[in-house]
Amino acid sequence: MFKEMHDLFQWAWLIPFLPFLSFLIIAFVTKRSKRLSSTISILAILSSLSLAVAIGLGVIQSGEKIVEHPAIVNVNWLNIVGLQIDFGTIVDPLSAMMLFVVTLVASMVQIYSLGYMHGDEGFSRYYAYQSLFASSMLGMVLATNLLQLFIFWELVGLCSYLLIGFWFFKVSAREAAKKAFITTRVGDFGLLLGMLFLYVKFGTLDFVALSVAMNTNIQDVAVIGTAGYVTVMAFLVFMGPVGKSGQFPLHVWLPDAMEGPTPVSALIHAATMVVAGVYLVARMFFLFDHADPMALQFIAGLGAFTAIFAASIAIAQDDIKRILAYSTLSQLGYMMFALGVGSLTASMFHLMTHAFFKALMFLGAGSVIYAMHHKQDIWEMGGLWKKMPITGTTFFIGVLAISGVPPFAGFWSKDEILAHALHNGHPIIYGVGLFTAFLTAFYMSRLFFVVFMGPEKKENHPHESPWSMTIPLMILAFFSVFGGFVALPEHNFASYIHYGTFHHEPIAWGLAGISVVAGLLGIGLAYATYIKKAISAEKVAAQYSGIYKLLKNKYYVDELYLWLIHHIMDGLAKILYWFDIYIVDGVVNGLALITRGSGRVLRRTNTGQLQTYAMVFFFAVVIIFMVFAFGEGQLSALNPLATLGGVK
Amino acid sequence: MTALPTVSSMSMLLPFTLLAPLAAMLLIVFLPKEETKTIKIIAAMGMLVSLVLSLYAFLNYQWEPGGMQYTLTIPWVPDLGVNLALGVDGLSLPMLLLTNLIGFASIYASWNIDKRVKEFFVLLLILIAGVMGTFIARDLFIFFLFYEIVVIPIYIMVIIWGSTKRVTKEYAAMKLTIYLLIGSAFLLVGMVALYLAAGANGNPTFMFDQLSARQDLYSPAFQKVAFALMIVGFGSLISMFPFHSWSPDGYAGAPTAVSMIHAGVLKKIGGYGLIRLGIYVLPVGASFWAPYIATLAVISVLYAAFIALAQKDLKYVVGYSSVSHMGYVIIAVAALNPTAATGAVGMMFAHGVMAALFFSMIGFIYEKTHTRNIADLGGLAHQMPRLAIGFMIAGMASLGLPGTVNFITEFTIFMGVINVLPVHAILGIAGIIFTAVYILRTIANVLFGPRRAEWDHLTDIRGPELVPLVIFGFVIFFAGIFPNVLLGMIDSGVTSSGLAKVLETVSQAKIGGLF
Amino acid sequence: MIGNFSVGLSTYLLVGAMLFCIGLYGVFAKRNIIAVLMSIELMLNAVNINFIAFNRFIWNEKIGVNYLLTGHVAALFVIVVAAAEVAVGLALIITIYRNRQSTDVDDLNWLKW
Amino acid sequence: MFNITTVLTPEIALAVLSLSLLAIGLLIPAGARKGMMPLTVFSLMGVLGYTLYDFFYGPEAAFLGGLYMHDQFAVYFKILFLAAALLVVLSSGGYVQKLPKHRGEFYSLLLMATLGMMLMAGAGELITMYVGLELMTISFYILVAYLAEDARSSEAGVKYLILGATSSAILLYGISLIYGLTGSTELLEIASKLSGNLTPASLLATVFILAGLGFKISLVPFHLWSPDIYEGAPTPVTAFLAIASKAAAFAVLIRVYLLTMNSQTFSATGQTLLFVLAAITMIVGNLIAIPQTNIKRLLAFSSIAQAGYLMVGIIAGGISGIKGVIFYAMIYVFANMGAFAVATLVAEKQGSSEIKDLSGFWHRSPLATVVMTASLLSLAGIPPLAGFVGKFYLFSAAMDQGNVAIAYIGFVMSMISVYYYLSVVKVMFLAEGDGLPEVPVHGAMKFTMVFTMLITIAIGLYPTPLAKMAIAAAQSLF
Repeated sequence: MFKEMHDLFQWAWLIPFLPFLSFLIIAFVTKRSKRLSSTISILAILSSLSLAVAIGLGVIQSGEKIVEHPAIVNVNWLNIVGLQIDFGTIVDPLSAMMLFVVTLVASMVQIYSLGYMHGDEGFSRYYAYQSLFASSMLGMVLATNLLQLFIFWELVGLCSYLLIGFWFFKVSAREAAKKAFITTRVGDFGLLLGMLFLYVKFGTLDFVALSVAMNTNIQDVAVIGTAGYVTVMAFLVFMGPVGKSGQFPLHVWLPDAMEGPTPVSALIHAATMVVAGVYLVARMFFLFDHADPMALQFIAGLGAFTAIFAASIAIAQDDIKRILAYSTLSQLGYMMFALGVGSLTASMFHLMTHAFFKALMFLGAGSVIYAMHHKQDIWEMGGLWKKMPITGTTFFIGVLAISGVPPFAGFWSKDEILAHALHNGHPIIYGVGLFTAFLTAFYMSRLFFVVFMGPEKKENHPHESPWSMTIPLMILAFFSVFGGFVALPEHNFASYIHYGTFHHEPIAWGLAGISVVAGLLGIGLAYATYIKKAISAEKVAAQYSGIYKLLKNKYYVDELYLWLIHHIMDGLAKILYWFDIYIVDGVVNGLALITRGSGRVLRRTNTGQLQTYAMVFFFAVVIIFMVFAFGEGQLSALNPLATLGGVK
Repeated sequence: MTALPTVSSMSMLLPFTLLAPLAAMLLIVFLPKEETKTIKIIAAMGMLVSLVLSLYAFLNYQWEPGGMQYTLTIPWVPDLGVNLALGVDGLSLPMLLLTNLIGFASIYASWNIDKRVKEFFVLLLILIAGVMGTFIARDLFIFFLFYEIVVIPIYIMVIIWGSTKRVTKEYAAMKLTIYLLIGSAFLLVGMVALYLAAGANGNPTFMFDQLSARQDLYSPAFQKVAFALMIVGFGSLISMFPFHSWSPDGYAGAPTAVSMIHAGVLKKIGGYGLIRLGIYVLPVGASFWAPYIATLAVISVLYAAFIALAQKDLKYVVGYSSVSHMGYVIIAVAALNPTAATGAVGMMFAHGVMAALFFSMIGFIYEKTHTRNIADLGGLAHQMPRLAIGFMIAGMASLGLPGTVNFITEFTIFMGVINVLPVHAILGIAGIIFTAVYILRTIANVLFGPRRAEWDHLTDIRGPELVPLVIFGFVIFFAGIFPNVLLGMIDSGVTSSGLAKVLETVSQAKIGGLF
Repeated sequence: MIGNFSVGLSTYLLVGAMLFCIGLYGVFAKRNIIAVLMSIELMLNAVNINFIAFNRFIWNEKIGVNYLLTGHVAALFVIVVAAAEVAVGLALIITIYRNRQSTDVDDLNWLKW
Repeated sequence: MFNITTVLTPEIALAVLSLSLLAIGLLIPAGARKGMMPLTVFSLMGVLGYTLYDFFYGPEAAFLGGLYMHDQFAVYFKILFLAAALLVVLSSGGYVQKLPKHRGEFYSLLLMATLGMMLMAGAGELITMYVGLELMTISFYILVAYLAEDARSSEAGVKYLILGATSSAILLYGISLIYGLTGSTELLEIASKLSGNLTPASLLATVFILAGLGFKISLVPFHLWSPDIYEGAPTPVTAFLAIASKAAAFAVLIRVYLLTMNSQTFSATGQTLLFVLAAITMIVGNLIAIPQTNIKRLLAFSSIAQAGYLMVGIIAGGISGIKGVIFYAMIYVFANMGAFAVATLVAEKQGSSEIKDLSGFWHRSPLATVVMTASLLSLAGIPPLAGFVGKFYLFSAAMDQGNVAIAYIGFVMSMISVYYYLSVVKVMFLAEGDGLPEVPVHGAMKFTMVFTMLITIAIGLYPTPLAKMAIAAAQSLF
């Protein structure tokens, strides 16, 4: 039966291709008609969704086999001396899961956008970008080798650039888009290098071939060089995810990316693209596994740091979307350190659940913003629950999910991560994770209480969003509630997606209890602060004004980067330009000047006095004679008369 | 040994390709200068013929035997051993195609010229034909002949149709011309020396293949000197630091079509020459100089990228960026291995297409807004979406976005370079970041941002003006998505032309590696 | 041969050389064009002396033949040419005098640089 | 065996022609003198045709006891002189019409000069050479000062006279010394007698002769006269002076150098000294040309530089070197002639020869502009024009002798020369030249321009025929 499944899997290429087709159609044919464009795009993504579901089911049915032997289709793409690259599709549980998540969220978002983007003059363009994004994201998921993955990786980057800057007339959007692209480029620089070194050492970039090559040659110093070499490669490759998934030093772009339309933020900057880094690390996990342990240590540490770092910033933010952005960063940190502590399963699991509930919350926020006529400051909102019941409810589900309240999806995944952290012997990481969970619960519920509870504001007249927007919310809410159950033994998520020998981790109820408590504490604190006003947030802020400023200004990282760019980079640029004009070019012009000048000087030798000419003439003769004569002392005795007399 | 006249079924293909523009040129010469429309159409027709022919040559080229095809050899100056030898292989064919693509597009890019139309197109066609000739020449003398033919029309075109910005167009033109000519003086000396050395055993020749077949006649010392001369000559042509300072000024001064052709193909003659003549004929000299060239190349990559950050004039940005991109080509040449060589030629093609698109778009912007000062522009995407698309495509190609041909060629270069000159490679790759910075800044400041009332009267590009966008856009993405079409061709050239073998022997002598 | 006052080839050559140098000096120093012209004549005559002297002393004395007259012929040619030169020269001087009312060499400096 | 008259036909014809022109000019009334130009042209064409035939089929002879050579080398140069004369006459028609008086004598003097040059080319003996040289020079004295009313012209005449006479005096002194040393004035005999030993006297003689000829080819530092004379002289005369007299001097120099100077054992110093002279000539000529504002003066300096290039070939020696020289000398005729034709046109129509008078020439006379551009670029040695091939011959010959430095200087200098050539081109193309008159080109002038340009391009594209002739001529010397 695996056979016919395999026939099915061979059609996987259709999943990215259909959206691409719709992109082409919209771009070249139907961009005039908004309705047609959106319809085509949504149809395309929905058919991709159904295909993805089919493939997912196929994967589940084919069971163990496919875990060991992914269904791979390859066609030669580039074949020259010293560089052979294939393009193809790989179908295994990992990619199947990603396919499902991406197509689902993407289709939800596209449907949602019907309402949200209604009346925007760039409507068709928007859907074209959406389709392009979907196809490149899916292509990346299906990539069979690192280069192919990198290509789509960059393409999703491009789409993110285009969509962040969708309202390009807004200077802020324009700048944010630029920032996003450049920041991720820094990471890609490392990824590119890593790829090159990998190819140099192993002669292939194909995931399967690479892992085989590593397993066989890991001891063979001749091939691999020192273990340090692999570690170097691991770090280089990891730079990519750091940029893409907004890990600590390169996280700055993600919050600004919120300048884009909210559905975009939901799709790209919460659910799918930003987790590409996590996905890449998962795909390349064998590399990190073979590298020196410190590589994974580093990933875990960085992830944990990012998690708490971003969470702490989120506490002090006022913009609804920025809060969600920082929470995304923090959750990405979670996934990273899950990988770092060696649990591919947990990480992927959290990736999935997070995709559901974060997309949900973003779309919810979107519908709030829509209702508030594009106000985003949470303090200008309040008591929206009554006005927008569906949005409110679904959003609340999201909050519970992210806070890790059972039985919502977030609970399972987060718990699994924390459990692995502790079991694989990273107590500190575990502690950080736990505290982050608490913070997360706090700021999320803070957001919820401020926006939906509390007194209503007179000035705004919110109303529930149209169906096109609420239906996706409900669907996503459904997944946020039940998405976690796949971890239950009978569904056995872990037996599909894992690295190395599969061993099932029973849910440790004790640990789970602790994290649940942490989550509830957070919610409770928020309740006490923002509903009951038992604790005055202002007082706390005033008391620790230093820390508060620090958090509010995101630890001044942006300022630092700006300073570096404007003073160091541009300064250097100016200096070099000066050097180029006045030194390099100066030499050239100087030579020209000398040439012309010497001409001007030399022409003075033509005095016009013919007697001068005559004298010059004759003395030149004399000098030449002298040079000839004494040039090499060939005429010792110069006595012309005597020598002439010689003929007498 | 003057090669015997080879009879190949297709031997007249290349002459016709070369003569089509010249025929059009002659037609135009005899047209009254008022018939501007007809003149333009004839010019376009001429280029179209030549484009179609070269496309046919490209598609009909047999990779399997490879080597020089469509060859034609006529003894020209027997006492010098000069043959009028034409022919193309995997290395030159892409460049030929590129020349015709850009030539054809450049006609349309200058469709709105209204000043001295007749003279403009006459000179333009001569220019194109000259560039074409350098790439199909199999004889060094002919190669050089065609190369120098090109220089003077450019001068005249710049002084008449150019524009004065930071520097006057007269200055720019003179700088461009004299700089390249003096560079070519070095080249000439090297060429004559090579010719004499090769002719030592009695039968002089200029044929590339025979020059390289007579390796044993060149002492290592001689090779070093000769190659040094080549570097200066070709290096200043491909604008390698520190011989680059003509290029930004030149492009800034030149009219659009000239900038397109100059940055698009003319510059590539330098890289092509370095490969065809430098490596192929003087491998020992090449391997001696390679580390130094590589260093200079890396400097040009980063240095020019940084300077581009500080530019205020669009053409200067692209001018410096082309200097920076050429740095990659030179690194690849210095890496001395087949992969890198393939990448180098591929990169030349890719950059040619990209630069031409960029310059044509800038040309339209300048034509419509009468400014190239980035600060004065902004929000053009509102009024001119199609132009914005073209500009975006060019920009994205320039920063090596996957899916564009520029990415895969750059990648090939890095792949070839990384294990020979790792440090250079890493530094060079770091350049992609800064490239992204200045390109994105430019795009952001020119196309995006709030709508500006003063540009509301502008009309988007349409009709003939779209030709460059369509052609180049198509090529960029097609070759980017199916790289085998281009790189496979070049690869066959590298292997079949014997270049690979030469590189094989050279690479035995390890050069400036790290590992 | 110091103290030997026999008039030999060297004497003639010496005279010739002196004459030549005097003429040269005249060309350098004289301000009047006509004088310069005459100095040139001196130089040419110096040449003539050389020719004649060589002819006389080499052939007619050393070898003792009297019919090789190359030197004489040369001298004759020189004289003729010199005459022509002077003729043209004087004509030119007249024209320049007509134009500039001066025959001073220093005034001939319109064409320079 | 051959008969002297057949061999000497061109010379005789030219002598007769010039004398008869003189007579006709006196006899027929002033009104009817228009016919003289065509007459000159056609008779010159006839002679040229005969000489061409002579080159390929004529006998190889040295007669009158080696006094007069009739080898292909000589005939090659005769062709050159005749061609130059023909082109000058053709281009000068309109100019001569504007002359105040003595129109008839103009052509006859031109032919006299040509005759002198032919004698020089053929001379196998120093006195003959001298006579030819003086015949040429004296005719030029008159021609240079031809504009009797123009003070500049007569000043140039006087200057040329004084300096020319002085130089020829020095040349003669050298000849006399040679005669004294060898007892002969025949080159071959001199060579055999001089061979080997280098006495002070022979050295002095050599230097004097070198200087005398160096003056004619305006080799730095003997060049000072030429710019002034070129500027002052009537433009067609300048053209003839620049092209033909220089070529004639080269013809002589080659013979003398190969036979006498070469035969002595010069020290390395001597060789290097000559190289230095050649190098200085190229450098100085090109550098001073840059700031010039007068087209004739600019061409004067450029032709000084050209002399430097030619010297390189002579010093390189050997068949290849000589071939290079005489090949270049020929194409130099056409390149320079084109430029001077335009200069003549300007002088004729605008009565001046400042570069700024060429403003807007592109509008006023496209043909002239194109011709000027082509000629200048050929002088600069830009392919596909003839100059490139010529320079290639010269410098490759030099490099073949291992003199890379001189070749390098040559190449760089010729590229620098592009600078001032282009600045002329720039004026013609760019400047608007408002208020300046139209300059229609037709008749003989048009023919000259088109012809020279076509030849320049043709030789550049397919140099083989001329190269063959040059090789044949060069071989006849060895």
